[in-house]
Amino acid sequence: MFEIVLILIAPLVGGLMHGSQRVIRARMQNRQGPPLLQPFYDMYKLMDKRAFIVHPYHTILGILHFLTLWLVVALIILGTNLLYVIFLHLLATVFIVLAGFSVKSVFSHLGANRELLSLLAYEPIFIFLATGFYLFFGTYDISVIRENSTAIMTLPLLFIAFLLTIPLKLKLSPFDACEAHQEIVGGVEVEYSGVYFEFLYMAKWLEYIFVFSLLTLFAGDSILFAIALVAVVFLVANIVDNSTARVNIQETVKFLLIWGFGLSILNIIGLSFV
Amino acid sequence: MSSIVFLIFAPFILSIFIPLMSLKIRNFVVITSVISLATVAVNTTFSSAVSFNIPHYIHEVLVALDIFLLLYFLHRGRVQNSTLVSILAIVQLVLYAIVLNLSSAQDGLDIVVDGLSIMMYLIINIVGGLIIIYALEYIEHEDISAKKKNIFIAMLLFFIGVMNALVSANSIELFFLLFELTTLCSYILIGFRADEVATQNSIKALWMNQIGGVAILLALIFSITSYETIYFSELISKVDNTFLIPITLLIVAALVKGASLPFQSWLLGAMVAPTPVSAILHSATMVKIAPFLILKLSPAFTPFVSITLSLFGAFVFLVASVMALNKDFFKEVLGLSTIALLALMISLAAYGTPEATTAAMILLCFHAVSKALLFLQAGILEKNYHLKYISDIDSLINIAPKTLFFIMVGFASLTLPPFGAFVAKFLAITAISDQILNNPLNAIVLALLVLGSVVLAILYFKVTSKLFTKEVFQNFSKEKLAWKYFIPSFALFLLLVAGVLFMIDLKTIKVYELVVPTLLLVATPLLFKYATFKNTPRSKEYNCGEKDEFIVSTHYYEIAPKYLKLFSYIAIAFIVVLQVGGLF
Amino acid sequence: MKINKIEVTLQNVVEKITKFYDPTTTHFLTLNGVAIDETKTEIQWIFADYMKLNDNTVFYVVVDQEDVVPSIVEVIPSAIMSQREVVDMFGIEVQNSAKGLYLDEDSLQKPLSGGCTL
Amino acid sequence: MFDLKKYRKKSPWILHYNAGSCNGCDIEILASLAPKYDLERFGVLNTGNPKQSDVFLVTGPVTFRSRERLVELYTQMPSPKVVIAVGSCTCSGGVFRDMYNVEDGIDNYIPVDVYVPGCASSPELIIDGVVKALEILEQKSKEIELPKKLFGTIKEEEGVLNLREMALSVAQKSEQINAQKSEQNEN
Amino acid sequence: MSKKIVQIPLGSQHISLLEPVKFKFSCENEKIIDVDSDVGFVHRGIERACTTKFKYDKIAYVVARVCGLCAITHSLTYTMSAESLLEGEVSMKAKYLRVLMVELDRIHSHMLCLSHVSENAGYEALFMQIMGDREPIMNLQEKISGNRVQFDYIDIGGVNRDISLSVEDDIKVSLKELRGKIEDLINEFENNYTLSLRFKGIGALSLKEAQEFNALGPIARAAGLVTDVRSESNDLPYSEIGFKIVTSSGGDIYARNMVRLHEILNSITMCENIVSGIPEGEIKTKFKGKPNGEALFRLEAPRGELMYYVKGSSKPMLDRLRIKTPTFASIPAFVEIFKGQEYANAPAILASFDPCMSCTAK
Amino acid sequence: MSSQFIKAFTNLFKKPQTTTYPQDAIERTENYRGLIEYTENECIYCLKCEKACPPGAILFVPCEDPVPNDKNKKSLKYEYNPWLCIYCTECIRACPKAELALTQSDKKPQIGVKGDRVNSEWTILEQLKKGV
Repeated sequence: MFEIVLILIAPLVGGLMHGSQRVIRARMQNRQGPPLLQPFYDMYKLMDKRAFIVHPYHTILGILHFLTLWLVVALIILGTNLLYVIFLHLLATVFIVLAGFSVKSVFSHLGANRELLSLLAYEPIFIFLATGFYLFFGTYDISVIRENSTAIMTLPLLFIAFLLTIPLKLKLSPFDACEAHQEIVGGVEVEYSGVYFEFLYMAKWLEYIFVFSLLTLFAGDSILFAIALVAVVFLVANIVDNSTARVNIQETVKFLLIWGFGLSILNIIGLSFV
Repeated sequence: MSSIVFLIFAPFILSIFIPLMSLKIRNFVVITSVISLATVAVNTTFSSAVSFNIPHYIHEVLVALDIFLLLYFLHRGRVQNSTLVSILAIVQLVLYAIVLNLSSAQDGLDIVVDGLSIMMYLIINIVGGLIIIYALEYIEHEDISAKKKNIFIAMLLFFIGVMNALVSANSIELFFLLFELTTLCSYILIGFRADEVATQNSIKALWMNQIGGVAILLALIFSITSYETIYFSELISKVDNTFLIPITLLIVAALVKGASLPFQSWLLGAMVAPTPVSAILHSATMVKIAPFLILKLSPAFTPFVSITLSLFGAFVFLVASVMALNKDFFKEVLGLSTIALLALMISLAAYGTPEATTAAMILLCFHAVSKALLFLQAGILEKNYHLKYISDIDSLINIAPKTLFFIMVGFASLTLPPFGAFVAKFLAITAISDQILNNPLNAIVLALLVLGSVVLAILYFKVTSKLFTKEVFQNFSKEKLAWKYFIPSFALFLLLVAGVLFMIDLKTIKVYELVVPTLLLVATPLLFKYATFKNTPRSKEYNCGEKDEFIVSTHYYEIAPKYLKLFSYIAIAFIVVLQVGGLF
Repeated sequence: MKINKIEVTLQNVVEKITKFYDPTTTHFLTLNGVAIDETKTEIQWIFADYMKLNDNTVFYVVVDQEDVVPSIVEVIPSAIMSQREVVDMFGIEVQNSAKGLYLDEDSLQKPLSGGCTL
Repeated sequence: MFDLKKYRKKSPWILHYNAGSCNGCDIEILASLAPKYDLERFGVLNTGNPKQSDVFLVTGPVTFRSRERLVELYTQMPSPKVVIAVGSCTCSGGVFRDMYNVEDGIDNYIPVDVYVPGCASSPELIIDGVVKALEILEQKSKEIELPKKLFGTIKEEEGVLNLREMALSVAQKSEQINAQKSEQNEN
Repeated sequence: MSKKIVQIPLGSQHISLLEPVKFKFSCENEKIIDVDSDVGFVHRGIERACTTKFKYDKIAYVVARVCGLCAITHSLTYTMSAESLLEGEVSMKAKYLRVLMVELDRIHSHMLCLSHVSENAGYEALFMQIMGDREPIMNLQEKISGNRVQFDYIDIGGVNRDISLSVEDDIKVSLKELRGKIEDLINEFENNYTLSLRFKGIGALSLKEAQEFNALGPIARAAGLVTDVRSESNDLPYSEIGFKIVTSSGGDIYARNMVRLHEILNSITMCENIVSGIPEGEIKTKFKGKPNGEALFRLEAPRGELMYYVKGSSKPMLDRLRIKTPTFASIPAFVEIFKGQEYANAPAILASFDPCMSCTAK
Repeated sequence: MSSQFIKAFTNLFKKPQTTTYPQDAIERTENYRGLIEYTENECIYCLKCEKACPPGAILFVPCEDPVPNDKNKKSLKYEYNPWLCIYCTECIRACPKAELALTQSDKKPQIGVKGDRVNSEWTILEQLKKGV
C-alpha cells in the first residue's frame, strides 16, 4: 500500500526536487529565484493553456515517454529486477527519441540525436551498475539490494561513475548538451506546447526520482544514509552545475566513456580479485 | 527418420521440376510444398533423436558430386578470370584427394538429428518457407524471363534442402560437401542479376567461402590423422586439450560463413542480389551455419579457445555495429547488424555454459525471424516505393503504415523488451557476469557486448526514426499490400509474438516484465491509429521564425578507413591466436 | 581628421587601389556614395592606415546612374558588404554584387540616390 | 476544483523578439533577467520558444524584413498570450517614426496588450510591464487570437485546424473591410 | 553527398541572439560547412532620415539609436565631425567627461559581451555573476546621464549634464570594487577547464585573415593585429589618461575574452584618472554657423572602429551622413570563421564577436 | 574552477542581490530622466519644444476650447505622448521657460494598455496637426 502511494506521488516529489533545484541554483547565482512550488505553478498553467500540436504521432510518443518513465519509477519502488528496469528505461528513451525525430524540425532532430548519443554515454554505465550489484548480491532484485547493507565500499568506482551520469540525466551543466537551451532551444521538447509539453516537463521530474532512487541503492538498508547521500549528491550536483560551462556532446560521450565506463570496468575487474 | 528424409529430399526433387512448370501451377506447388515442409519440421520436434547411416553407394555418388563441384568452381574461376577462385578450387581438390586417401571406410553415424538440428529445421523451413512465398510475388516484379523466375524459386527451394541436410550431417566429409553446396547456391543467387557488380560480388562470395572449405578439409585431415574420425560427435568426445587444431579450423570455417570480420565483405556484396536472397541468406540459411557450428563444437573448447572466441565475437559485435552506423543503404545496415548479431551469438556460444547457450539459441531463433521480417520489408520498399536509401525514406508512416509497422516490430524485436532478442541479451549479460569472477577478461567481453548493444540500439532508433519524420500537414493514405507480401510478413510478426509467449514459458524472466512492455507496444500503434487530435490546432515547426524549409536529416557517424583496416588486422590477429591456441 | 582625396576614373580605380592597398599597413573602411544631384553620385573608397595619426585616404569618382562600378572584392574581400549596400542604397550597379542586402521588394528603392523623393 | 486561471500569472514564460530595435531595450531585458532585478522570482523563464511561451516581449519598430517573422512567431504562440511592446519605438515608432523602412509600432501587425515606454525602457519599467501583463493574462480567454496582418501562402489541408489558414482568412477579411472603407471615403 | 547535409537556422529569432540576424548553416552532422547569412533585419533608414527628417543639431540623438550599446560613441563621433564643420571650441572638461562616458560604456558593453559569451557556452552562473557585477556600472551611468542605456549625454558644443562631487566619489568606489571582480573573472576564464573546452582554439581568426578581412576592434587585437583608433587620433585626450593598447594572440574566443577583460581593466584605470583630474571649465560652449564641407571621423567603439562621414552645405539639413560600423566590416570574417566549426559552438562564437546588427543595418 | 565552486557554495548562504522592486520602490538618482511635465499657465506657446523634439512626441494641435491663456493666440492644445518620447530632455533645453512651463519630473512614465493614446490615436493627432 505504502508503495502504491509512493508511486502515485513520485512525480510530485520530483517536482519538489526540481523546484528546490531551481531555488538553489538561483541562490548560488546570487539572486532570489522562483518560489519552491514554481514547477507546480508551471504545471497548472500548462494545463490551462491551449495546445498546438505538430502531428498526432509526435504528441502520442511524448505521452508514452512520460508513462514509460513513470512505469520505470514504479518498478524501482516496487523493488523489481534492476537490469530489467534499466532496459525499460531504454524504452522510455526510445519514445522520446522517436518523438524528436518524428517532426521535421531541425532543433528537435538535433536534440534527439544528442539524446541518442548520450545513450551511448550513460547506458553502459547503468548496465555495469546492475552487473556490479549482481556480482555483489548475487541477484538483480532491487528489494534484496535494499534489504542488505551498503555496497558502496565494494563498488566505489562504480559509485563515482554513476555520479558522473547524474548531470547528464538531470540535464545539468556540464553535461546538458541534450537540452542545450542556448544552442538547440531545448532539443526534443521544442515542438511541444501546452498540456502536451506538460508530459515532458513532468517526465523531467521523474528523471530526478529515477536517478536518485538508483542512487539510494548504494545506501543499502540504511534510510538515514540514503537521505544523506541524496542530499549531498544533490548539493554537489548543483554546485558543479553552477561552476561549469556546457561541454559539447562529443566531449561528454568521450569523457563518460573513458572515465565513467572505464572506472566501472575497473571496479568490476577488481571484484574478481577480491 | 522418414520426416528427415522428406525434409532433405523433397526440396531437391521439387527444385528439379519447378523450372518446367507454368506460373499458376508453380505457385500452387511451391506454396503447398512450403506448408508441408514447415508442418514436417514442426512434427520433428515431437519425435525423439534420430540417427542413421546413409547407404554406401550414395557415398560414392556424393564423392563424385563433390569432385564435380570443385571442378565446376575451377571452371568458373577460369571463366571469370579469378585466380583466387581457381587456386582455392585446386587447393581443395588436392586436399580432398588427400582426405579420400586417408579415410578408410568408417563406421559412424552419417546423420544425427539432435535438439539443435531440430531447432534449425524449424528456422530453415518456417522462416525460409515464408521467404519463398514472398519471393513468388517479388520475382514477378523483376524484369526477367519466366523461365529464369522459375529457376530462381527452384534455387531457393534447393537451398533449403541443402540447409536441412547440412544441419543433420554428422560426418564432416558430408558436411564439407553440403558446405560447398551452400557456397554454390549463394554464388548462383548473388550473381542472379548477371550484371557486372553482381558477377563481381558473386565471385567474391565464392572465393571467400572456399576459404571455409579449405579450413574444413584441413580440419578433416588433422582429425583423421590425430583422432581417426570423420564424425563430429566422435571428434568432440575424443578431442585432446593439447591438440585442438581440427576444432579451431572448423571455427574458421564457421567465421567465414558467418561473415565475421575480416570476411564481412562477401555478405555485404550479397546485397546486389534480389531481396529474397538477402533475406534467406541472412535469416534462415547460410550465415546461420556459423553459430550452429560453434554451438555444436563448444563442448570441445578449452577455456583459452572459449575466452578468445568470445572476446573475438564481442569485438566483432561492437565493430560491426559501429560500421553500420554510417551506412545509408537500408539493406547494408541490416547486413552489418546481422554480422554483429552473429558475432554476438558466436561469442555466447563459445562459453558453452547452459545460460550462454540458451541465450545464443534464443538469439539465433529470433534473429532469424526479425531479420527475415526486416528484409521482406526492405524488398517491399524497394519494389513498391522505389526506396533503397534511409535518407530517402521520409514520412513512411503516411505512405505505408503497414510496412512501417512491420519494420518497427522488426527493429523493436531486436533490442526492446518483451521480445526474444531482449531476453537473450538479458540472459547473456547474466551469463557473462557469472563468469567474471572466474576470469576478469570476461568483464571486457561484457563491456564490448554492452557497448555494442547500445550502438546497435542507436542504429535501430536512428533508422526507424527516419521513417517517422513527417511534415505537419500531410494526409494519411491506406496502403495496399499484395497478399503474398502481407501473409509472410504477418506470419513472421505472429512468430515474434508467439516468441513472447515462449519466453513466458522459459521462466527466466517474470511474466509481468513481459506483459508490461507488451501492453505499451500494443498501445502505440492503436493510439497512432485512433488518437487523431482532430480539434487541436496545428502549427508549423519552430524554425527561428523563418518560413523557409530546412533540410533535416538524421546524423551519420563516419569512421575513418584506416580504422576499418585496423579492425580487420585485429580480427586476423584473433584468428591466428585462435589457431596457435589450438596447436598448444 | 585629415582627408587625402584622390580622384580616379572607373577604368583605373581597381588598378590604383591594388597599388595602394597593403593589408598589413592599411585597411579598407567602406565604400561610400554621396548624391550630388538627381543623376550624379560621387563614389568614394575610404581607406585608413593602422596606427597612424589622423590619416585617411579617399579615392573618389563621380558616376552616372547607368555606370557600372568595378568591384574590388578580388583585392579586398571585406568590401563585398559595402558594395552590396551601395547597390541597394543608390541603385548603382556594382560588378557581381547582389541586391537585397537591406531592402525588401516592397520597400522604398534606392533611398539615398539623388532622384529619390519620399 | 480550483481555478487554474490564477496560476497563469505565476508562471509566465517569455519569448523575446527584436523587430528592429537598437538593442538598448534588449540588453535591458537581459538585465532584468539578471540577479539585480531577477524576473525569475515571478516565475518567468526565458524559453525562446514560441510554442511554450505566454508573454511575447517585442522590441523595435518593426522593420520591413522582420514583419513576417514577427507575425509567424505570434501565430506560433498558443493562447492565452499577451504581447508587451517594450520601448518607445515598439509602441509607436519612437525616433524612427516615419522612416522609410519602418512600420511604426508593432500594433499595426499584432494586437498589443501592454505598452512599456522609455528609450530604452529600464528594467524597472519592464518589470512593471510584465506585472501589468500578468494581470491582463489572467483575464484572457483561451480563444485563438489572430494577428492583424499576415503574409505568405499556406498549405491546403482538410480536417484539422490550420492556424495559418485561419489567420490568413481573418487578414483577408480585414483587408477587404479596409478596402471598402477607403472606397467609401473616396466616394 | 548532398543527402548528408543538415540545415540549421540560427535566427532571426533565437534564444541565444539579442538581435535579429539570420544564419543558415549547412552542416555535415553538426559540423558547419557552409554559411548563408542575412544581416538586413534591422535596416530602418537612419542615414536617409538624418538628411531629410532631422536637423543637424538633433542628429546626435538619432544616431544614438543606431545602436543601444555603443550609442555614446555614435553620438560622439557624429558630434565631433559636425563640430569640425562648425566654428567653436569644446572645453577640456567636456572632452574629459565625454571620454569618461565612452569608457564607462565600453566597460558595460564588454561585460555584457563576456556574460553573453558565457551564457551561450552554457555557463549560466557566470552570466549571472557578470551581469550582477555590471549593475554598478549601469548605476554610475544613470547617475551621470540620467538613463541606463541611451545616455543622450553628448550634444554639439559639449555635454548635457555636469558631474557632481558625490557621483565622482561613487565612481571611484565602484570602479575599485569592479577591478577586483574583473581580476577574479580573468582567473576564471583562464582556469576553468570546461570553459577552456568551449573557448580555447574555437572560432580562431589568424592574423593574416584578420588583415585580409579588415577585422577591427577586439577581434583584430585578439588575433594580434595592433590597431586601436584611440591611438590613431588626438582629438580626445586619450594619451593623457593612461591609455594602453591591449593585444593578444591566437584569435580564438579565449583570446577575444582576454582582450576584453584587459581592456576593461585599462578603461577602469582611465576612468579613475579622469575622475581624479577633471579640469575646470564649461561643460558646453556655443557653436556658430551651419555645417559646411566634408568631414570624416573615426572613433573606437567597444566593437571596433566607427567612422562617420558628414557632408553639409551651410543648411540645417545635412547633404550626406555615412555611418560605417565595426560589425559591418567583420561580417565576411564571421562567415569565414564559422566554416569548419561545430554548430554547438556557433552561438558562443557569434557572441564572442559581440556583433551589433542594429549598427550593421542602420 | 575551484574558486567558482566555493563562490557557488558561499552564495547559497548570502543575501541575494535582488531588489524587491514591486513591493519597495527603487531609489531615484538625482539626474533621473522621468516624465516631461507641462504647466499650461506658464506656457508662452513659442512651439520651440515641438520643433526640438526628435521623435515628435510633443504636439500643439488646434482645438476648439483651449484653456484661457492670452499667449495662446492660435488656440492650440499641448499634447504629449509618453510612449513616443525618448526622454532626451531636448525640449526642456529648448524651452525659454524651462523648469516652469516644461519640467522633467522624477516620476516614471505609466505603462500603457489597450485604449491608451499610444499609436493609432496619436496618428490622428498628427494628421490634425498637418492639416493646419
